[in-house]
Amino acid sequence: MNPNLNLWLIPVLPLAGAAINGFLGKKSSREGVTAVALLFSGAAFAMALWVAGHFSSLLLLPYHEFVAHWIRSGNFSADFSFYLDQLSLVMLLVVTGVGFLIHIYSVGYMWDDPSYYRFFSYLNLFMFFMLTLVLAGNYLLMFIGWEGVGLASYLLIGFWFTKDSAASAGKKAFIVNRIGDFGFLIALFLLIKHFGSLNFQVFHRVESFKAAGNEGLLTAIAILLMVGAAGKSAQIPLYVWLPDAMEGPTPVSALIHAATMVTAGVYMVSRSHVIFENAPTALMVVAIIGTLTAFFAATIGIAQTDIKKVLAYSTISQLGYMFMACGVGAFSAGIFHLMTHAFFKGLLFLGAGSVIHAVGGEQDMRKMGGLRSYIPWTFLTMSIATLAIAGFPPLAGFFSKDEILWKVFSSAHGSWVFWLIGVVTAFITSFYMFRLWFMTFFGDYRGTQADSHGHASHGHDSHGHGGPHESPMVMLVPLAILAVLSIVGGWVGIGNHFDNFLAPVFELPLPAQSAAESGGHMEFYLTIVSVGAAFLGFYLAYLLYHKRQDLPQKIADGLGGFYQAVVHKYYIDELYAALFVKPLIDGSTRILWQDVDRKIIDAAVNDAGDGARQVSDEVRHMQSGNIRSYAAWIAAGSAVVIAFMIWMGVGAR
Amino acid sequence: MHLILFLAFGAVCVAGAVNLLAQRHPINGALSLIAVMAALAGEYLLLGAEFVAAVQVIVYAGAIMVLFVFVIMLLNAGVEEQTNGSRVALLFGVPGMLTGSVLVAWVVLQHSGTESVPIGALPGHPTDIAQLLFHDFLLPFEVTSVLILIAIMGAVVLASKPEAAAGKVD
Amino acid sequence: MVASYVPLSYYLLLSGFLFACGVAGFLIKRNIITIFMSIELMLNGVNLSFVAFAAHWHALSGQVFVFFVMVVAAAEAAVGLAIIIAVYRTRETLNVDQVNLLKL
Amino acid sequence: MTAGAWSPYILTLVTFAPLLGGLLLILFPRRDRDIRVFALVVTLLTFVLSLHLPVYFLRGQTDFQYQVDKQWVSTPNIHYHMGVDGISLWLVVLTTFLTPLCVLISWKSIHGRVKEFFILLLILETALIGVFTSLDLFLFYFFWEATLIPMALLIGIFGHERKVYAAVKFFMYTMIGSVFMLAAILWLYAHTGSFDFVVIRDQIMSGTVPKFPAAAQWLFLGFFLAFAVKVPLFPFHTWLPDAHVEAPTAGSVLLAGVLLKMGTYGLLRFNLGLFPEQSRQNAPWVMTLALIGIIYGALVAMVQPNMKKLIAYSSVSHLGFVVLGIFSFTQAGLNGAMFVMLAHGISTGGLFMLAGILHERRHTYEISEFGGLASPMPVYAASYLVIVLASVGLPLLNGFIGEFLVLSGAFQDKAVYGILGATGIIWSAIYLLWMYQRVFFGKVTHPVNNSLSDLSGFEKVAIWPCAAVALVMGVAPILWLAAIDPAVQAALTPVVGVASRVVAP
Amino acid sequence: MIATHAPAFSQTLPQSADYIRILPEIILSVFGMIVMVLEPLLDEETGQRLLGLIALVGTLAALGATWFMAQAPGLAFWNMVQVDGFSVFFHVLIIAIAAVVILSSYEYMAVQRIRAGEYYALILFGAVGMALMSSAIELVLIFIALEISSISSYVLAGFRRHEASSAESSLKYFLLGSFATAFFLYGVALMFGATGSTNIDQIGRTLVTGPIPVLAFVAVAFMFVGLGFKVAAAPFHIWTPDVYEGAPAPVVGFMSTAPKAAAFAVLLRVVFVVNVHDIFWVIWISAALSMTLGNLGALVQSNVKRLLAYSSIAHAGYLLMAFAATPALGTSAAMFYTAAYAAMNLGAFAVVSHFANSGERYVTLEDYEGLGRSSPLLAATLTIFLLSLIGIPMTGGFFAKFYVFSAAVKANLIWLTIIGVLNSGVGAYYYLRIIVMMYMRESRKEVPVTRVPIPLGLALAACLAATLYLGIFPNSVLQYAQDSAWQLVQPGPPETPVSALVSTLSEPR
Repeated sequence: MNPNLNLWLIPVLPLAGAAINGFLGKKSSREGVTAVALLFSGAAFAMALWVAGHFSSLLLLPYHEFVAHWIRSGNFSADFSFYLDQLSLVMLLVVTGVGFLIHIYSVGYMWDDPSYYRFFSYLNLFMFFMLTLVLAGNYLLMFIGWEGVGLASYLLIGFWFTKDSAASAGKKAFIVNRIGDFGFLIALFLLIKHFGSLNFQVFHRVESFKAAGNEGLLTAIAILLMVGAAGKSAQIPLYVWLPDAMEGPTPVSALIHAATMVTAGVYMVSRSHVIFENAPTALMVVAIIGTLTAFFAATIGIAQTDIKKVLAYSTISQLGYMFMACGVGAFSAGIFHLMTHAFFKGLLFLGAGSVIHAVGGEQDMRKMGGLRSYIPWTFLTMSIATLAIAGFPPLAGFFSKDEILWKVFSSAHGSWVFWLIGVVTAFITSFYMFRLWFMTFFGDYRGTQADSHGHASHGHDSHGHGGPHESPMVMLVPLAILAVLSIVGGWVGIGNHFDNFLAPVFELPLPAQSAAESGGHMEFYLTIVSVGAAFLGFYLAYLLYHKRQDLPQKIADGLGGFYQAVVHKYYIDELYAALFVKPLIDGSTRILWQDVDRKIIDAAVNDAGDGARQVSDEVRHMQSGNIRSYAAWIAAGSAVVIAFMIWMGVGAR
Repeated sequence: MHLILFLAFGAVCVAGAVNLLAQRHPINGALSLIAVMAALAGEYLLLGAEFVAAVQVIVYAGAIMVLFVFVIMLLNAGVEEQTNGSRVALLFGVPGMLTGSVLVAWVVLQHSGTESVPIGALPGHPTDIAQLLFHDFLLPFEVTSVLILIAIMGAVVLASKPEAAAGKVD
Repeated sequence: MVASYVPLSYYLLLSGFLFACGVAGFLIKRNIITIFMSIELMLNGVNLSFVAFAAHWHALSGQVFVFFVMVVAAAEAAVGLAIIIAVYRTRETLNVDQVNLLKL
Repeated sequence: MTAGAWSPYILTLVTFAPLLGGLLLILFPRRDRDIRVFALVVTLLTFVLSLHLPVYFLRGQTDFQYQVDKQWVSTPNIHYHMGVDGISLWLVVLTTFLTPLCVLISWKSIHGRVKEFFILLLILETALIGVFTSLDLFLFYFFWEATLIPMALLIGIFGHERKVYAAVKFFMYTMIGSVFMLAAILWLYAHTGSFDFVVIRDQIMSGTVPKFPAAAQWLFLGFFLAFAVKVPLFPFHTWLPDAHVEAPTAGSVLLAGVLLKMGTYGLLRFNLGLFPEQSRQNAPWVMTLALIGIIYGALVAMVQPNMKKLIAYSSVSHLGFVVLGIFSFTQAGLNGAMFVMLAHGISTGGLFMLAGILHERRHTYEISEFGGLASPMPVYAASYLVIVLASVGLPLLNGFIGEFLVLSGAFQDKAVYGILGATGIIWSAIYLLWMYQRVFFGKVTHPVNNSLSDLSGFEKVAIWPCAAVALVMGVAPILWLAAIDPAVQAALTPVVGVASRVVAP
Repeated sequence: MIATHAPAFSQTLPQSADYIRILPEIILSVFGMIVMVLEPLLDEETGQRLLGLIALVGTLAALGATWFMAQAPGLAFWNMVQVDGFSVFFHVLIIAIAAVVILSSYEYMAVQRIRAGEYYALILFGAVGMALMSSAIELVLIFIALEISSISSYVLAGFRRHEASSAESSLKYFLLGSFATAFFLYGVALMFGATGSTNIDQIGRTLVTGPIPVLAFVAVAFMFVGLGFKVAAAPFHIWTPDVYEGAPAPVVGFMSTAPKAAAFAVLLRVVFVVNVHDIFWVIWISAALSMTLGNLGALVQSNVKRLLAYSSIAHAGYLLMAFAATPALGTSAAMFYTAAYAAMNLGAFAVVSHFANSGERYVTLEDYEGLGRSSPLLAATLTIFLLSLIGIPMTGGFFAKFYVFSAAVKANLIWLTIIGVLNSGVGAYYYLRIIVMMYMRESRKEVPVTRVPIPLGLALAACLAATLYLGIFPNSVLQYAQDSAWQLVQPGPPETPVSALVSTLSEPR
């Protein structure tokens, strides 16, 4: 029998931290808050490591841990039960590890913020929900984490709530996620209706269910799940919230909107891989969505000038890669990229944060430049991350992206179209990443101190100080660690170690050597192509943003309308506003509230009352006050009565 | 023979009643009403109710109508002016009255049987009546005293001059 | 001989006619006293049918009823006339159409 | 078991303790403080007493418990028959839980006529408890009507600008709605010779009621109309916003927290219990109305400029969930409906208290009057957020459990119901978070708001229990469901029984 | 086909039992005379008190007497009166009403400067008539008693005769009243013609055997007109508002309860003993009309007395529903209703008369604004009466309505019941308006609030007690009503025709 791992502690520890900081943080000192926050998130990380250590000793996988009853209704039940297998272990390590690092980083980044304690309480809260999501033993518990991380991101995006844009962004994130959750919920209802349970054990029954001719239902379930995933992982059409989410403090962007939360969708899809595998149509949908998102977001990334927005769109695009992988049934590849992405994208954000920190809250890349001399460490780490994401070997990004592209090309569900788009995207990715790199660190500094003061005013985490300067150690250490991970993180993929590790989860046949042999050369050529794409991107960026800095403007003018469209993210936000938001609000106000509620229903009620009064007035006029008329009423009435009675009497005999 | 008498008295009744409606001056109305009562007394005689007939003449025509005439004199009520305060009276009341009476008449003709009433069929001897009045109907008879008491009191209360009442409380 | 007897229904018709006249008087006359008199007319009509029925049923109680009706009529007359006087005192008129303070 | 000794009396005690308190209060001198304290003591005592019910309640047992059945009037055969099952049990506790909070929340806000206020409040509490505990139809109607007057007076005397209009509207709406129920009850009595719910139900089940099939549909409608007005279901809801906006805080809390539940409770207990077949037949349009209520209420709430109106319309939406769940005739649906009732009682009650607190400080409910309040009153904002999230239906808070169960139940009944209903979770997020943003986020727009004081001690004591309970209900719904589930199952059996007959072709 | 009395002269004299069976009436009339005689001997102030006291004692003595009366059930004075539970019930009710009215008139007398002697005497004598109505089974006696009660009410209505309105109301009441009486009388005549008897029992027996002559139908119609007028049932209700508005407030309290109760008693006997069941439809329509017209008329009234007048019409309608029901149930329900209605309506009018102040100046709704503040106790009392009139639980009005409705439903009068419940819903509005005025509005006008004198307080307390008692422990009264109703209709005439008749329409469709 399995040893008891007390998995429940892992999420609960950060919760405790959140509670302590939330209730007592206001009183206690910054140091105290820091201690609590780091202690509990660190403890979670340590525990995760310990679990990983004991993982091999687990006799039967997946490992179940029942904690307590939660909902019992009739024969339906959902409990607080945890579930551990290779997949959740990977996620567990990523979340706790990166999370812990970012906690450390935040200590430095948020030190001067007035509501320091609130930030860490939220951050711990997020950890709690995220870990619940990862370790959940059934969909409903997963849904708790699912919505919970949404809440946390709502709180953290709106952390500087005095800034309207931040507040709105938080709200937007929550609501868009809710739309995704709507799909998720419906999927759950379908599962309940047809499987009677939400525990992951239902997967065992999927095949038989499909055999019973219910593939259509499975497809529906899968697509609905995908809707949920699309909301959480910012895929088309629900990606709009993520760029806005950059209103939050940069560590938040790093943790939630790059490393962990946004990948929840990928995790969920992989978790439900059984369903997807049995619903090819759904798989196709996933693949298409992923591919499109990857390409689409990347194109937008080209034209962004806000450093964080660029990263945001790149995140969306990278998530697209992951779904692409899932869509072709290469879940392990998706997870692999998820992990590496967590490293380098986290690093990128933290680096960007460091940059912003350095230039006093400035986020516009056009006001940066030449920073490599001011902030060498940041520059170094950022460069590693950029190389990694651009897919230069032998960095992490190279392995995972290459894996995906290969799988996309080779797997049964894949096709060369996906691959092509993937490669183009890779090229674009490397282009805009190096664009960012050049604009930020090369050339000469275009920012001014006045700006930094100016920006200090709008509630940003800025402190008016002279000149760009390197961040404190506490921020650099996480950068360094992540940089290392961004380099070596991909090596686990060499020789399919990662695949094999996850194989039992995804029930893949261990990749037969024969397949490797046959595909060997092909894989090699493809790799060359993708790497070439990366180099091409680098060169183009070098050309446009370092060598001939006047060109971009020309090209932009040349492209004209299209360029504007790209700059304005294809006007998607405006489109949604025009299509959904405005009609909804106006319709509700004018038609529903003013017309239906006031003019129809309420009016009807009041009219009924007035009508009664009208009649009443008529009735009163019977009361003319004239005796003879009264007598007349009596006479007439009696006549009627008599007539009736006579009729009755005659009838009676 | 009786029929003729009946018709004669009846004619007087009808005439009197119609006249009551027709006359504009209360006095004339009162007089025609007296005529009606007298004629009715005759009808009672035909029905063999001598005692009733007598009382009819003495009490009704004699006492009550005198009271009426007296009041008319007292308030020297003149010819009534033709105001029309009520359309309802004409729109509903009169038609209602007519239909009602027609229906009743019809019922009477149809369903009350036409067996005729012989004269003196019911000798209303005062003794029999007294037997009824003071034995069987003793209680109502006694109770009428209360009725009359009330009537007197009411008359006193209502007809006495308001000043009197006012002066009394002052 | 029988033929010369008067059918009961004749009496009833007569009484009904008187009653109807009373009602009509109440409806069309304006003078309060006259209206009151038409009520008396109605009572007379009733009396006639009482007596007629008494004869028809050979039941004296019908006649006795007539006496009570007369008593009541007298009492009503007393009170009624007193009321009329009171009204006349306050309103200086005997026209019903002008006695309509209370309405609606 | 020690409960045995108490059991026959406990319900009577719980029901009439507040009334007794109210009567004693009449004798009190007009020293406001003493009156407040006394009222608080009484309501707390009632609450403690009522806790006896769940503590000694035998879980998993379907029939009524703590029953007391004495003849009250011999002819017509009216009984003082009280008892609770898993359905009414929690509603009673909800009532007794909310009333002390109402006393606290009114501590400062009620100045004039304090005595009358608390007397009315206590009488109201008795009437409310009575509605849930009485098993005799007559007794039920008796309490049902009895809730009307104190509530109308609370609104009309202690309300705001258009209080009279609101009070009269509330009164007439409910009055006219409930008279039809009276007619239906009378018919039942005339043909069964009893007012006892259990007796009548059994007679109907055994089909021994003369002329029943012909009349059933009308009886169903008679009951339904009364309850639909109270719930309020879509076309009958317009009294609610007015009543809420004008009512004093405590009034709104009890109105939203408990009075509305009278309607849904009635639907569940009587329409389902007595007319399962008709319930089946009428379910489609009833559920349609419920769905309209959910979406319509939410959309209208979204655009309300007035905080209390917004919450009021949100109640319309939430109660729509309840009706949807009830008429889905599924275990999950009914459990969910019950749970939403309780959850809505807590969270919306809390919301109204919070709105009232704001009104005390600024004497307005207009959302545009606020903005950026999170800075001057952080604790208030935090508490508000918790309640809002509970009401939005965030997992681990009470709102979610109920709505999830309801929707899954509705979905099992007919997918489209579940799907349309599920949009409700999006709407609620939209209107509540939007309102929250406009009130608390951004910069302080009106300088006067800078000086607003944060929650006072009393207010904390009033609000935090709500938040705490919301959390507990979300984490450990099992505590409630354990009692609800069997009762619901019992309530469902007849409906399921007729299901085969009705939906066969 | 033999007259009521034996043709042979029987010389028997009334037995003592006979006298006991009318003991209350005797006592009342005796006290009435005492009051009358004393009145001139006393000066104003002592007169007010003493006479009132004597009258009160008289009523209480009469109340005691009813107990003896109840001990000796049976016929008296050669089938003139019948003492049974039914008549005892109404005796108690009527005499109690008289007592309360006397109590609540105490203050009024002084304020309105009304000569107390005749006033109290008239109330006592009127009570005699009404009491007799309830026990008489001989149409002659009924007629006389009816006249006694009517005439006394005419006079009482005109008591504030220096007020034009009072005189007018008196005149209207008188003229229309005697008009209606004539109809009733004609009905009696026709009934006599149809059956050859004026004794209700005998008539009933005659009609049960053999086909019912059409004349009897006509007779019932005419009698219904007369009685319908007395109970203010539509379409013969139309005098009510004017008369009530003009008459002195306490008198209205009296008129709207006692004579009505008596008239209803007669109607009950006529309808259920002389069981011409086809009257059913007339009553059905009349009931529906009364409720609707009454409630609608009241909606927009601004004068409280007039408003209550309309409400009394509506209540007559509710009451008539009971008549449309089956005898046993209907009778008991109607009896209970009269009692409850008496309690609450008397109370309401007592408050109104106290609040009206001298010259009845304050009788409009506006005058009631803020009463809840200025005199909370009075307002609370009035509120309870109004709630009872609405039919809110814990009050007599609730059970009264309830029994009537349930009786109707039992008789399968579904539609009538629905009309009834709807009306009671709508009717709530105008009572509520008064409550709203008292509690939810601030007084704009200066209305003097005089403290409630003890007698009035007693009266109010009595009404309040009765209202609440009937609302919480209706059992005893209802039980009694049912027993006596049972006696009354035993051996009940076959009810099948009625049920058959109604079941045809009342199938829910």
